[in-house]
Amino acid sequence: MSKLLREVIIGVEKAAKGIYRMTVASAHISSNAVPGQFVNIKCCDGTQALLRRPVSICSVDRAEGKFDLYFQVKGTGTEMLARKKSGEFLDIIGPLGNGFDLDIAHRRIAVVGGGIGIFPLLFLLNESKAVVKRSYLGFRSSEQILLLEEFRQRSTSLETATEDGSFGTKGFVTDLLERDILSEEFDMIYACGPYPMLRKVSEIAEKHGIRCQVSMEQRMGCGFGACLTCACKTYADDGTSHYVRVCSDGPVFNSKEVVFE
Amino acid sequence: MSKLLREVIIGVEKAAKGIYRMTVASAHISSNAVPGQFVNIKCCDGTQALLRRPVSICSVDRAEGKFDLYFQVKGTGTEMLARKKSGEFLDIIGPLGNGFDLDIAHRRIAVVGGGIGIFPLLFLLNESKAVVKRSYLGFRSSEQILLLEEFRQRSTSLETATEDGSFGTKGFVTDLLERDILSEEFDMIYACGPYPMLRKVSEIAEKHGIRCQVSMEQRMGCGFGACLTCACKTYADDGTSHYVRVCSDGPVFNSKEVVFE
Amino acid sequence: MRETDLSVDICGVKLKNPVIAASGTFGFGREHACYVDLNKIGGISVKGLTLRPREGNKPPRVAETPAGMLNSVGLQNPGVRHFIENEIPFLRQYSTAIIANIAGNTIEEYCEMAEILSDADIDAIELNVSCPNVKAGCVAFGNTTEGISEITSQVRKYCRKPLIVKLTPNVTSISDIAAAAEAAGADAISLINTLLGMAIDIETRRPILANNTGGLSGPAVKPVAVRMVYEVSRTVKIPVIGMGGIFTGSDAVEFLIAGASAVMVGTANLVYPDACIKVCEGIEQYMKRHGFSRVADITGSLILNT
Amino acid sequence: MRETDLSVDICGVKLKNPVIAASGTFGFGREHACYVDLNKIGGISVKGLTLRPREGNKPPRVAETPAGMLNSVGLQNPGVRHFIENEIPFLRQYSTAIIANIAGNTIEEYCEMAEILSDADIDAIELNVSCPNVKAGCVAFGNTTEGISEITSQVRKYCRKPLIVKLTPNVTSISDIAAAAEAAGADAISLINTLLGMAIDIETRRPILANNTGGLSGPAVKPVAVRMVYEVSRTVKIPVIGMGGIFTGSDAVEFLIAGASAVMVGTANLVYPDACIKVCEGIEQYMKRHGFSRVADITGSLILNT
Ligand SMILES: Cc1cc2nc3c(=O)[nH]c(=O)nc-3n(C[C@H](O)[C@H](O)[C@H](O)COP(=O)(O)OP(=O)(O)OC[C@H]3O[C@@H](n4cnc5c(N)ncnc54)[C@H](O)[C@@H]3O)c2cc1C
Ligand SMILES: Cc1cc2nc3c(=O)[nH]c(=O)nc-3n(C[C@H](O)[C@H](O)[C@H](O)COP(=O)(O)OP(=O)(O)OC[C@H]3O[C@@H](n4cnc5c(N)ncnc54)[C@H](O)[C@@H]3O)c2cc1C
Ligand SMILES: Cc1cc2nc3c(=O)[nH]c(=O)nc-3n(C[C@H](O)[C@H](O)[C@H](O)COP(=O)(O)O)c2cc1C
Ligand SMILES: Cc1cc2nc3c(=O)[nH]c(=O)nc-3n(C[C@H](O)[C@H](O)[C@H](O)COP(=O)(O)O)c2cc1C
Ligand code: FES
Ligand code: FES
Repeated sequence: MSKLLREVIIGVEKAAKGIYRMTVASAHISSNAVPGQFVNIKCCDGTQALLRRPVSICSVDRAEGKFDLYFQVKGTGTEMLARKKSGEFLDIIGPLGNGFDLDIAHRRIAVVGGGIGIFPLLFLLNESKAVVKRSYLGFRSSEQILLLEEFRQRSTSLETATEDGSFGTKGFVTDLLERDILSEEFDMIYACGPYPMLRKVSEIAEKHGIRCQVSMEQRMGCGFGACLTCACKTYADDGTSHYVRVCSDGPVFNSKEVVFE
Repeated sequence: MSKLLREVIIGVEKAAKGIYRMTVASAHISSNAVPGQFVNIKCCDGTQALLRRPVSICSVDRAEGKFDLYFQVKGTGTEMLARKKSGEFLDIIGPLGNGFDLDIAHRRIAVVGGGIGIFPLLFLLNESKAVVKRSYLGFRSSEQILLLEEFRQRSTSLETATEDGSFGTKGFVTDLLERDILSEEFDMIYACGPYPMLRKVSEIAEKHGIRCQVSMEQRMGCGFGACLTCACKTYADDGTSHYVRVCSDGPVFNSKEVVFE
Repeated sequence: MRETDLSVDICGVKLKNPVIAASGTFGFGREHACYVDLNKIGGISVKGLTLRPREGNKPPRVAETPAGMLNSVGLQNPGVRHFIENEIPFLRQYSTAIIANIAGNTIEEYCEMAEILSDADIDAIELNVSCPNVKAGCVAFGNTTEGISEITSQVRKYCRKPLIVKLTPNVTSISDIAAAAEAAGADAISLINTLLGMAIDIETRRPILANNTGGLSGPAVKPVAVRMVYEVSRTVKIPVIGMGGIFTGSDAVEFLIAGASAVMVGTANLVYPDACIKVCEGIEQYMKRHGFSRVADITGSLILNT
Repeated sequence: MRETDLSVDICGVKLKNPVIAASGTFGFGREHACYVDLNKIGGISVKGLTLRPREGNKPPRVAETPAGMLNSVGLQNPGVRHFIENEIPFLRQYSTAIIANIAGNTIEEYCEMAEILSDADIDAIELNVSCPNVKAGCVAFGNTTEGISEITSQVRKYCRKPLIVKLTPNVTSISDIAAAAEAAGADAISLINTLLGMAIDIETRRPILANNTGGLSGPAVKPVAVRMVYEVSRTVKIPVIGMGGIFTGSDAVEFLIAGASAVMVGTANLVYPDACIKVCEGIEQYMKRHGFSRVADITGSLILNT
């Protein structure tokens, strides 16, 4: 169950160009969170960044009661987060949203992440009981790359693509998925990243009849289901489509449900 | 001449209940400021405290190129100031306003300060060449008292009044002035403090035909004369009255000029 | 020492305290129940209802702005009948007043909803004639004295519950609009709804909201809201419910002093799910500090400068 | 790589860059000259002028609000003749355009000022029909299409300078008002003036401003201003000068994209005396980054979401 929490920051450090890792002490989050869930952070007291900022939970340490976030500095809110110091309090709500379905029937899985979408997937790999776990990670350029070693340790294989070819394969991460899709016989594809990537992954999954879960992103007012701003169009069973909430009906959806517009 | 400055904070420390001292390195301020002038401080980047906050210069160290401010925490802006750390930058404009007239012809002076109005008077005592300097300081209660030793060192005599009688004479500082006014034959009274105190000091001075300078306070938009928000009504030579700017026509005025309403 | 009594009576609706959750920022209470005890909230104005279910606007539907936010939800809701069947029973578990916020495309729709809801177990109806996010319909009514008269008097015929008319701030003279609503039979006025605004992403050169424009709310609008509550409460005799940027007890007290009999808390609920309770506690502290025993004693206690 | 040309032509007034200091926030330029090179500013709209000197309202005249401020200066100024004799010679030392912002109590006063200023060495006249801080007179003109038509067409008869009409945002339909000004002979429109607001000191229960209400400006109002600039620029053919909360180059670019041909910077001048220059540099950087060679290419380049 999600709670309004005031937790202590254990540390903040730079992890890659413009990306920071924050470790937060929280018995509640670490013992309740599942992969795919996020926390919603008030980056400052007062009105400077008025709304909370949603950030995925990247890993939890249940024994020590702490969890990790990775965030990219984009604007006011994340800038203020990056300036926080260990020992300060963090005002968060969480864990929020529905996580990935990690049914043990999914024995061969693919994990497809793009940019800041890779973070919840690390948590997923930690928790997944699948036998074969193939990770495909895509980045704009080598400068944004991080957590490769962590992904490698938790995957059967890891491949990386950069748009500018500065590391790994040049091109899109979806090209790698497409290349392997026939031979690998995945039971489930898990994807998180930018909208065009998710659409492409869904198409690939659809085309090959493979089940796929995507974690969607949308601008949020509250993060816990009250304001209806974070709309995502999905199909109902009867074929009609309607808006549901990314924050509390998602962020993870079966890719077939999502109306990619 | 006033400048837009980005200076380094040397230190911030608590000086009394709710009152902080801040020392700032600034060759420009320390070598140019005169008693009665102030600096206008942007307490944070961004919109949280949008306007600058005016704070009087309390003392300057010309040799070391630094100056001291004392401020009371009242709201958003001063709260943020109190949280600043040494080594951080301070965004200030200054020195601003017209200082006290310290003509050497003023041989016997009275200095009357109330609450946060005492700070510019310390700077005045430092610079004044008067022969007799009597200081009268008033506070709400003993908790707000500070800088007594500094005032004592720089004055011929020092007397203190508190409204609740918790320190010094019980009552208003103006009572002390009134008691001494006949015997002391002051050439000039300098006053800074709350509006009712200034009005009273002006009345006393007027009644006894003693010249008096008052430092006025008003809410300010810019602090450097551009917006006309900091109005104070004054008499012109022809007896008519009109609004002038506290920030750049003041904050120090001859008490006879001011229309106390 | 006198007791501090937080209860208020707004046109016959008894609230245990003057803090009401504003429509659209509190869903139907379910989501917030996870963070706060709904029993402690004076009332809940539920998400704006329409006669038939509405799917709302395309996302993005929210953009942050300096000390505020724009929204363009566009009245997504499951329809008034679904509300009656599924949401009222949930809300009635709690001792908080239920206000049904309604919006229609035509006067007939408003009347039909008012009629349906008059038989439902709710405490009051709030007429949203001011939503800036739907193209046809409701906004037009709130913009003119004729529009507001017409809709208020028509709905009045069908409405057997206390009728609160909620005003849009996007008008030249808010007091004229309020006076028209009062004359046409409103039992109370609530204001302000959102100010129409736009935010542009300069990299894509597109408005951030898919709907292009949206409604501005939050602390940024507070001075406009306080001014309008002041103007309206001097004009009408019926109670005024004030809102716009209330985040703290002090904010709420500003509205009460300006003339509001109760307040609504909107945007703050999104950021701080326990905002209503914090605001209420803040009001209580203020009352104790200043020796007010009843909220009504603060209402309209503004001393004008002369 | 193409040159970046910052110059704009607003109804015949050539500005070296599109950034103008907004009336009332830059005095007559003297105070800011201490912090910035006035030669680098596109234009200066001077403190609102009246026919005879005006003493303005009682203090306090300013209150800070969330991401904004209220002011109630009330047009304190030395009068139009003093301006011509003492301020124009000072300002003309610099290569910046001079815009005379004028306000009157009666149409006759506006006309007389327009006539006097038409013989003065200034570049344009800005008609302030929208000041919320004076009781009689000017606000009334800006609130209705009739009022704005009447005053614009009358002043037009006496005005031999480019005529900019400055609009108040406190209206139901800003585009109707703008269309009326255009039809009556305005050469350009500037907007927005301040939103009417109030802030209350809950300890004294008095409005902070001695005048009780004041005009809201600063970042808080930006979304409303951008929306209005967008609406007006789609309605009229004459150039639009946008303002309201511009603090950075990015803010200014939002207004240009929305449809403004130039921008005015107000409140920011009070906080950062060099704001106009910083805004201008920001626009230039944006143009370089996006390959715009002329400011006019940004103007109205908004791509609406569909
Ligand atoms: C479910 C979810 C999980 C996320 N997980 C992560 C993560 O693990 N690491 C990470 O770096 N980022 C993550 N993001 C994106 C992150 O929320 C945004 O980058 C962040 O809100 C930007 O805030 P800002 O103040 O820096 O930027 P600004 O541009 O100043 O923000 C302005 C407003 O826009 C919103 N906004 C801007 N970009 C986004 C975006 N991409 N998604 C949602 N809202 C946005 C902000 O929340 C804010 O309300 C996630 C987003 C969602 C919805
Ligand atoms: C010339 C001058 C010199 C001053 N010198 C000192 C000093 O040396 N030490 C000190 O502690 N204080 C001094 N003050 C008062 C100080 O400026 C205010 O206490 C401070 O601005 C309050 O800001 P805040 O954000 O804490 O309060 P808030 O109440 O949050 O401020 C809100 C707004 O009101 C204005 N405001 C509130 N109180 C005052 C006030 N008393 N005077 C002017 N503006 C006010 C603020 O500047 C701000 O714009 C001086 C004021 C003036 C005009
Ligand atoms: C996300 C969101 C949705 C809203 N939906 C409605 C609505 O359905 N009906 C309504 O009358 N007002 C709606 N409003 C307006 C609020 O009820 C309130 O009038 C406004 O936000 C000002 O108050 P605030 O500044 O406290 O948020 C909505 C506001 C927000 C932020
Ligand atoms: C202190 C102050 C004084 C103002 N005086 C005038 C004026 O005399 N004439 C006028 O047309 N507008 C006046 N304005 C309005 C500004 O020119 C501008 O329209 C408004 O502040 C919005 O822009 P901003 O948010 O950038 O400040 C004044 C604004 C402020 C803050
Ligand atoms: S962000 Fe409020 S419902 Fe999802
Ligand atoms: S504060 Fe702007 S003129 Fe004094």
